[in-house]
Amino acid sequence: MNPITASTSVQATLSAQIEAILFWKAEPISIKKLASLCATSEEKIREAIAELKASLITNNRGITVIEANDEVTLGTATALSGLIEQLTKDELMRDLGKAGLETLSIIIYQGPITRAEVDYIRGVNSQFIIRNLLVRGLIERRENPKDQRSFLYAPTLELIAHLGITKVDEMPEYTTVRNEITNFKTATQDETGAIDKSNEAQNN
Amino acid sequence: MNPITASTSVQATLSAQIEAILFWKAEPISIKKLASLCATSEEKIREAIAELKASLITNNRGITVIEANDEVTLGTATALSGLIEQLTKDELMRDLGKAGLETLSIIIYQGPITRAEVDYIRGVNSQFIIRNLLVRGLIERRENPKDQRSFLYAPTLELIAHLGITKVDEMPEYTTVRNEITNFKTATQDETGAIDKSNEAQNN
Amino acid sequence: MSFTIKTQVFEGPLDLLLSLVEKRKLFINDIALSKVADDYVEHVKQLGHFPIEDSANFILIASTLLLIKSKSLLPALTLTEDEQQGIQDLETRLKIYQRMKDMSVHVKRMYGESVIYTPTQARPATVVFSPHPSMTSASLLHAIRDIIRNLPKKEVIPKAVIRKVLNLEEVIVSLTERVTAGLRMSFREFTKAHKEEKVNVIVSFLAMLELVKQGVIQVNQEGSFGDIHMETGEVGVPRYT
Repeated sequence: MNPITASTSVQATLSAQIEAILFWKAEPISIKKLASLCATSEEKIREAIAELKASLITNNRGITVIEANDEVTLGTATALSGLIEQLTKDELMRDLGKAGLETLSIIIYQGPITRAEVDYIRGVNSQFIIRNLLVRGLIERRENPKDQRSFLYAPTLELIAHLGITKVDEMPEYTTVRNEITNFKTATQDETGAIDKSNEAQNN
Repeated sequence: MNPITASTSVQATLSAQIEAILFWKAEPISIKKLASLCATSEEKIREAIAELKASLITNNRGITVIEANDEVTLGTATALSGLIEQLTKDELMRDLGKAGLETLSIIIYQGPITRAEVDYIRGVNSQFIIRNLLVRGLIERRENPKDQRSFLYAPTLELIAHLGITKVDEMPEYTTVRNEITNFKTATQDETGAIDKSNEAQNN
Repeated sequence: MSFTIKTQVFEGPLDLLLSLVEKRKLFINDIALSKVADDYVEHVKQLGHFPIEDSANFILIASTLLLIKSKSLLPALTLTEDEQQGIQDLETRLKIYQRMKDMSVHVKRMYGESVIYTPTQARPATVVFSPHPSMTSASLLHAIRDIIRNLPKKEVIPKAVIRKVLNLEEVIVSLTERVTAGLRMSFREFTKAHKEEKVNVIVSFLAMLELVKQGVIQVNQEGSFGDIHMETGEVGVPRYT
């Protein structure tokens, strides 16, 4: 461990650098990219982001950091959402519809998740509703490291921002529910067999 | 808007309100306009701006307030200007990859086109890619005569010249491609009205 | 029988099943599932027209439910490993689905309530025409061709096939005919003609149970591994118990 003073002073600069980059870019940027731009490790970037986040809160600033899927961006503080809402001309379509709400909840609480798993939990084909959520920018899809033919779906920063939270684990009961579901699954022996069955027609 | 949010937004300091507005608008705003947005006097706005400025400096933040001719905006801290300049250069050189080519091809073959339609055809949200293409001067945005709240995107003259053609319809297979996509749009639109649904948060 | 639930729109078979379980204030387990099996079948019949591929999902779950119910009625009935697994899976899915439904209340409440806004536009930067070398007519044509190829198509399941496999009514009619003609036949024999798919066995079984319920035929099973024999009861004089 280095002297505390030295390491904090280095991090303070780093968090200012990150703030400037995020501010200037005004779009989601990955931790990896930040590490390369600031010529440091992802580990240090994570620490600096946590520090920035804390400092923005402590100083009652008007902006906040939001995180999802190893990406970060800046947004307006939740305390100011009413003010900005009055200024924006865009009417937010708050109604997600029943299928949208159901699918979104599954992706928020269980993501990253494959479409086959979403179908399995809902008991119906989710192809069109997933496409609709992708188009609306509420979920994103990425490669599935375990299976090249399928994708994983996860909440976007946009969705996190719409929910007024800065990280997905701020959702109510997030950890409890995730653990519960893992327990349900392990209680059923060999449930993967069942998921495989719903894998057919997986081409989204 | 529920009462809790309303009251917290009142409690947010004036300087936080100003910061949020400037951050969100991403362009210079007059003191007068800020006073009317925050329902206070220009005097108070000036005080709050000074406060914000001081707080940003004291806390070594990455952003700063820039004032000129009774207008204010946020910018990156001068100490970080080297980093941002480098970032700007990298940004323009960066390969936008598959998403960039896809989006550009839709705007060339289908333009002038709204962002909602691009999203719908691609099946994913294109907000940031479109911003990038704009900054690079590859596409331009115009008023949408049919809908004041949205814009139409079209290739720039420079791009057309760069591609070695004089008009978009000289693109290979222009008519065929255009027809194929039009067929898709009319077929699915009738069925689901999905384009309408994806219209929310259309602010680009 | 409830008629209030009928007007509701269900997102899928699990949505329907969960609402039936919750309506009776039951915990999700095999006892609860056997209790709601009849309600479920009744509702599926009333739902009528859903897309053919969804109806397959509804009917598959109906068959599992009736399996659970018949096991509770005929404890001697031996279930295969697959069937046992199917029952456990259904319970798990329903439990997960229930938790997701609970959580969707939070999502609904929070979505759009206090939005964190991101900037409406990029920071003012001077526009410099900067095409990337990868942007050529050929690569752009290639990109748009890719997009066209990937435009979504409905996942069409041939209607005729599904109809043949899963039409409950037809199975009931055929079973009724054969039972009334032959008076006595085994369940195993009946399913022989349809053995390609497990689904068929279940649907046949389901149809049989339907007939049992309507009092058309009676079932007896000789020993736990024995065949189930069906014979006509008082045809045309339904008995309700």
